[in-house]
Amino acid sequence: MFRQHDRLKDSYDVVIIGAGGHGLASAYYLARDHGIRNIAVLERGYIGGGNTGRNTTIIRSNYLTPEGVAFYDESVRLWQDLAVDFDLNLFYANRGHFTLAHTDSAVRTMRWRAEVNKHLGVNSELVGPEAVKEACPQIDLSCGGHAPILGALYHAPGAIARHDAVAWGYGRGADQRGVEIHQKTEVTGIDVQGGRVRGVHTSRGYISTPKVLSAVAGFTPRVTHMVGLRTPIYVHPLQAMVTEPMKAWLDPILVSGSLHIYVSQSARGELVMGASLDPYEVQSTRSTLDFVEGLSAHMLDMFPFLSHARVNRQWAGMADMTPDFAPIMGKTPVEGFYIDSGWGTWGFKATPVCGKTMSHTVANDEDHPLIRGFGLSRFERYELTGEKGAASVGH
Amino acid sequence: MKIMPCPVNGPRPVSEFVYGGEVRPMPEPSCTDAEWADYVFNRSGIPGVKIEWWYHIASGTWFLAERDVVADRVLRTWLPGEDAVQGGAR
Amino acid sequence: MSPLRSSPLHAVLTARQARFATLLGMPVAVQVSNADQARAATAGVIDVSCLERVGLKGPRAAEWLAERGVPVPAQPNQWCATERDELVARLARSEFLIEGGPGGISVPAVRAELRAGLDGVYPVWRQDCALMLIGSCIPELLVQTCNVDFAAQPVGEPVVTLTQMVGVSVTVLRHSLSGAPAWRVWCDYTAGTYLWETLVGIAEELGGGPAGITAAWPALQAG
Amino acid sequence: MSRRLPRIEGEWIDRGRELDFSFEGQGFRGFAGDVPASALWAAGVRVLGRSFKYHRPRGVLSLAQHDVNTLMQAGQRLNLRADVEPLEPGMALEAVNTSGGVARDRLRIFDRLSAFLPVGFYYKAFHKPARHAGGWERVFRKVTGLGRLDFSTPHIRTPKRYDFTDVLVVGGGASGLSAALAAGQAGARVVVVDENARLGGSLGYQRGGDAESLARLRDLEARLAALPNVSLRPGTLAAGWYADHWVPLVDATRMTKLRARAVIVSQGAFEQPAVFRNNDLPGVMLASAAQRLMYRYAVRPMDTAVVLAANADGYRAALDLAAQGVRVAALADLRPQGQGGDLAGRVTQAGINILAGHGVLEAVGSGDRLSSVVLCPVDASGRPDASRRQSIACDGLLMSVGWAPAAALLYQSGCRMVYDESAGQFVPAQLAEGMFAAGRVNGVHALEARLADGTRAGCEAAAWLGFDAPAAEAVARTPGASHPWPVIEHPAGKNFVDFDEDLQLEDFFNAAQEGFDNIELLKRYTTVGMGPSQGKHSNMNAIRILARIVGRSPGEVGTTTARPFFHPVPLSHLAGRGFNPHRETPMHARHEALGARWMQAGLWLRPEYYAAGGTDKDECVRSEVRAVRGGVGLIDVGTLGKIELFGPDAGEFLERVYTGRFANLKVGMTRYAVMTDESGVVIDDGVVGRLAEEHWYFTTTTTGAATVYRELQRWNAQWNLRIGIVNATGAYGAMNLAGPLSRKVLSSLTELDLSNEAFPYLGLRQARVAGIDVRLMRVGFVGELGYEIHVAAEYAPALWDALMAAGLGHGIRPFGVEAQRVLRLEKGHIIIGQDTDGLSTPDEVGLAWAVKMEKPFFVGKRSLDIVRRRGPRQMLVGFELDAGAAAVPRECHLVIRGGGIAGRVTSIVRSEALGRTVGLAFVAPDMVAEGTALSVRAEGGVMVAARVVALPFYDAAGTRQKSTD
Repeated sequence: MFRQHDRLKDSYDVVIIGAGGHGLASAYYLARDHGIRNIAVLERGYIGGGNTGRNTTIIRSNYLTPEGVAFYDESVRLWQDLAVDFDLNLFYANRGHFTLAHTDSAVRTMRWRAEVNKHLGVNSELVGPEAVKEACPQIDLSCGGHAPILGALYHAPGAIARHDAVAWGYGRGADQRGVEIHQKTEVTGIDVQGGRVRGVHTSRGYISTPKVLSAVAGFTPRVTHMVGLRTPIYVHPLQAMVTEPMKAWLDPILVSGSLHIYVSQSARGELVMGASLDPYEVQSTRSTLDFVEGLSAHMLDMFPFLSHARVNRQWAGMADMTPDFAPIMGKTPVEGFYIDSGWGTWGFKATPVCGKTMSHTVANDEDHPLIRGFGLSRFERYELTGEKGAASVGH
Repeated sequence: MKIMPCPVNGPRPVSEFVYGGEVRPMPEPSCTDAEWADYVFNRSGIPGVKIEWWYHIASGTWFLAERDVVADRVLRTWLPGEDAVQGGAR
Repeated sequence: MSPLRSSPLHAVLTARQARFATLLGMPVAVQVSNADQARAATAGVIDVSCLERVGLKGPRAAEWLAERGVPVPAQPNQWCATERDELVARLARSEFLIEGGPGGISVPAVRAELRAGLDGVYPVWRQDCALMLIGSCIPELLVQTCNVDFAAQPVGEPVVTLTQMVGVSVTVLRHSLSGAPAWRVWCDYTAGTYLWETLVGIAEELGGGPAGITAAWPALQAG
Repeated sequence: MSRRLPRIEGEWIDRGRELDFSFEGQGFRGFAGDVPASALWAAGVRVLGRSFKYHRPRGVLSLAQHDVNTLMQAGQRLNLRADVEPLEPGMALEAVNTSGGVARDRLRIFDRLSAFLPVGFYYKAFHKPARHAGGWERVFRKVTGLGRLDFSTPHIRTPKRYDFTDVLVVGGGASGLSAALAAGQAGARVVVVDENARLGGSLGYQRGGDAESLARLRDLEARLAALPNVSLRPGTLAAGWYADHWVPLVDATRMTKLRARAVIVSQGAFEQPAVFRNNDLPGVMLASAAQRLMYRYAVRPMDTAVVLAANADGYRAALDLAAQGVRVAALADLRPQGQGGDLAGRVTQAGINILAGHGVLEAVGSGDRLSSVVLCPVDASGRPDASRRQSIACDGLLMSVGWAPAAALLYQSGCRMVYDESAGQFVPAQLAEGMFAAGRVNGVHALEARLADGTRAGCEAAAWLGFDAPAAEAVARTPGASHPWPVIEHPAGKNFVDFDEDLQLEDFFNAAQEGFDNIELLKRYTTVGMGPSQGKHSNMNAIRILARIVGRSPGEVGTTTARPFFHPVPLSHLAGRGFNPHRETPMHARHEALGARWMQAGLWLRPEYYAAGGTDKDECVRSEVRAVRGGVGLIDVGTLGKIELFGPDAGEFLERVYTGRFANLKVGMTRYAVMTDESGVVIDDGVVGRLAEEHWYFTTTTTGAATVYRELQRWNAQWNLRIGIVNATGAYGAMNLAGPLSRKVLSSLTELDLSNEAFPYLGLRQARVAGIDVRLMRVGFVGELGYEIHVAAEYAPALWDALMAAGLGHGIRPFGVEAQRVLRLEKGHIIIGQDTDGLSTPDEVGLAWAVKMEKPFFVGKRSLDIVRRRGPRQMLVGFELDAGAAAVPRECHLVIRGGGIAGRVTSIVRSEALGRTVGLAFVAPDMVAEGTALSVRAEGGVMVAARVVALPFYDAAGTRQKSTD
């Protein structure tokens, strides 16, 4: 599926830091759509070993702001064709996505999202509890009596996919087009002279290159630090857990902001579950027991019959968060240095469109129209995106 | 669960505390807009040892902690303007 | 005229058909059921919110109390008793809670003089849900509700603990009541019913339950 | 016929207590102390389950908590581990992964198809064209998944417990017990846990045909019993390790969260299967599994056995078989030289034929069970010589080729492991602080050595904690305990590496060819070790195989990370009782009695409205509104944040934290206050009152209370102003007596002069009402004459009663949050969080008047400087629907202009008092002019016409709240 390269070349047209979904997708589209093939993708670990392989694989586009919706909607469209593109089954499974509202203020927020979505042609509806019950007859709508479900934002296109396969697919596609993927190759510094990128120092030597794309999620601050950029990004762990396999019963993807739950059932029959961010900064992927305890308690509020189901495994990823819950993408004050970051807890679903837009941005040294609202400079200009407007849990 | 050594209440599970973020000295209001925006929005996201605000809920105590955010290891804690107590609860 | 003070637990204790009598201007559950004594022997949860309290804080609070002849615990998070057996608890560093017994509270100087406008001394209006926990199974109740190793606190050491219990901020201390250990728990008035219902639920599993105040002070039988 | 052995010393079963149970509908009998697998094996049942992918028959493999192929359904309990869960009377067991029963599982067909289902096949299949992918998934989901949920299963609430100790010993075998003894004797508080029903580990079943090890166990137990500071907890799983030695201990009834000061990991090792053709046939099992069958459950594992050995343990197992009357047809030893020495001598004396340098070419079955094995010579590199094969009839095959350390907790604590070539396993190289390891995890396998290693670890842990313990020197590892290549290739395959996931040797070669040639990628692509047993019997062989493929050593290939849990844990244990804290105002019972319908506001329950006999919600709300507009109403506003502020610098403090001026506020007056964060965004509002020169009292929003109080404390931790801040939110009850008749009601209860002159609008007074000390504020939130009354919580119910009684003659009505929303909206008052969003500045929501930029400083001022130059993003305006509007929009319906989104409705109400529908909306900055036409898209896309109008809608002159009546 991938070639191995025993040595790095002295120079590349583009160096991409991070062989996760975003980095590999960017490499893939650079090679496929922009004819740039002399590319090195540098990965300190292994392909898809970061958040790509740690997320809960939810795909949706029911965001709040026009720029957000347009962006994710393009992503959802791209997803549909990937399997054919890659000749690989990504287990893309359209399940439908409910964001549950347990308070009337949450209902208002869901209506807001639904209205913005519909206006922009995205299939979202504010639905009542009965619609949730219909899609998931087993649910306890009162959630144990202390968080009754008053309604939900229903997003029919909501889907899940096999996360590793996405990285492999893009990796193989890029590899076939001549892109070099170098695993176990850590970037130790970025050579910036006169405000422009000259090259990259790695654990395997120096590479000269005019363009560097950073697509490293939780490691973004380490990389921006190498070029002397300060950003609003802060890193908190996001944890997840999975049960033993059980026979299929849960079709839709359910998200509850109040109960801090998002859950779907994988094709293998495991319940894949996540909650909200950890409450404080940790730049490692350690797990905590509090997370499992809290999430389990809330799961039983919603699904009391899971009492005997067993949690098999838990893990964590490092989420690169921003103050307005929107990514930071595009060009930077450092010439030739581009970032695709701030993806926090929702980067997986944007993998294809990030590849598309970032490859355009890198190839033409000009921000793609879809990402203009996401530039780093928006903070200095006090022009934060409206996703902050109503920040409910959105995975 | 992680243990946080509160300078007043002693070692306690971290669930008794609220994280207050890294300490950021406020620039003079006479600073440039860019400097102010940098203060308001930007963070030092780089890993390593940081000085942070922490708050013990039950006693309403704000204090400072020096913590390695990679190992999630508290090195010392102290009240603003006072001496540190050693962390790393055994 | 009916008493003006009301315990945060008045409704839940009424629902238990408790027998009330007025104490310190508040209807107090003197007896909850015939099982009070048995419950108090295993895991009794007693409402003592009626006890009178004075609270104060500030950088000069300690010395201000001392100047008025009130014994002051030397260290933060310690407590001591006045000669009239009133509790003086030092909450964290510079906040104090003084609580009288069933006979009321004295510390007259403090009550008379505590007001706004003092230098470095600020009144704290106390309105607590106050519980007394007694019985042989209370240590088990505590390990099911609070992540603090109370068993490791040496008996007789006047420790005050500010912590969380089943998700509520509480002040906990252990003293002795006619020779037996008694745990005291204070929480916000408005969190009282939740804390009480949760603790009582667990106490009942352990063979105890809610008990009237006479289980703590039989002398109050008269009511 | 039963295959029970005569009573064996140390057996776990209680022959006095027989249990009836069923498996797949057929009745069986076992003993208390049995596990389902042992009882069924004793009854001659060999097929206990079907495998995950190919639905091959599977029987006993480990009897050590990773026989995932024999997961069973027992009523509501799913994925029950038949190899370890205690057998219970009346259990109705079924294999989880069959279609039509374990015996004739229709999905057996997958086994024949297996050639077409190579590893990763599902990535390559069924996705063209793309739209079929989803369809394929539905098919796939039908055949995946193990146990079945019973949706009538109740929410089981198990109590959780906290516990504390000096030393936690995980694993109560030879090394663990001797470690506990050493640490305990040094004076440490010790807790010993072991996941098995009884302590002792392999001391109980790896007997090597004699009574020595059992005697050691009894001796250890006796000496531990004499130590009151040591707590022994069998049947308890240490499910994981978390920061600062926080370890969840899971037993049948609950989870105990133990805080240890030091942890000793002595969990031993998992015996590893050999990889050869048909190594999964029922009857092929790990040597330790056969030993467990015999010594725990007194079950004869087989009549005739062949032993495949590559270490001394295999020879002891052979002796155990012989001692229990099992005929051992042969012992094949993968090692060219064999074992040799005394042990080999004893085996030969037992009449067992030892074939050194031999391995199993394949196991042969008939009727879903082992019938013979084919042995052949293997050379040093593991290559078989099939030409010299010999077949031996047998119904059992023991595999004893090596071990993998049970090091999960060590990994989770950050321990670095290295591969020890001589021991043939990974061993700890760098232990985390306070972590200690003993026994097989250290590569120490010989009995005496394990005991010594345990003593060493116990002493070291105790000494590390400051107890006085003798120093003990390190113990040597056991060479050759694990064979480097327990793998024999076969052209026909079916040589399984991962039994959970049905992964065969060839799958690994295929994966490597695809480029998945590092262990993490290999794991993800093949899913090795991702099944319920978490790779306990497969990861080590996977590493050995990958190492050989890429020509490196297992050490260079490295291991994958071991995440919690060690074994799966039920959600009910993790969830515990499920505490859900909530708060009630002092009037809660009053509201209940008055028929309140509750709504949640953060932790609070608040009356949304009061249900009055028969009428619907809207009518109830309307009549509550009418009461306030036309008479008098009473609302509980006790959930508001309430803060008392003392000290000479209090005024200065308020100037800094709120946008307005307060230092100049007169005693006895109040003022509306807005709070912004450092970016200039509105985060809270309230009313600030001055009770005395140095005594202030102010309110915050209900949801903001805790945060505001906390942040105010933080600011002063930096400013060190001479102030005292007291959070009085819970200490004060509060209610708003509002309406034209409110003065009449109040005057009947107080001496206070309530005239406008003596107590003007926005005034603040301390007085006695109904004999109770209160604080009175004249506020106008609902736009009528009104008094917000704050009172000590314990007096609040009495005050409420007094007001309701006094109001009786005036038709007083309690009113809820919903009515208040209507009233305040008619008055044009905003609600922070509803009429603002996470980016709203005061200018954008009509609060510019409350911002005093001339102040030298306030939180957010510098940002507002910048933002004001930038200009607003949107503006909040009042609007009213045109007469005859097609529909009534709801909150958050969008304002549309030129096909684009120009804003949204934040609040809207059909106002009886005004006779029209009015509301607040965010609109583009150029749409604020009065009379500007708005077009709102309502439910179903209906466009509704509205106009921007001035605020407030109701009583613009504000005469009502200043009324003199």
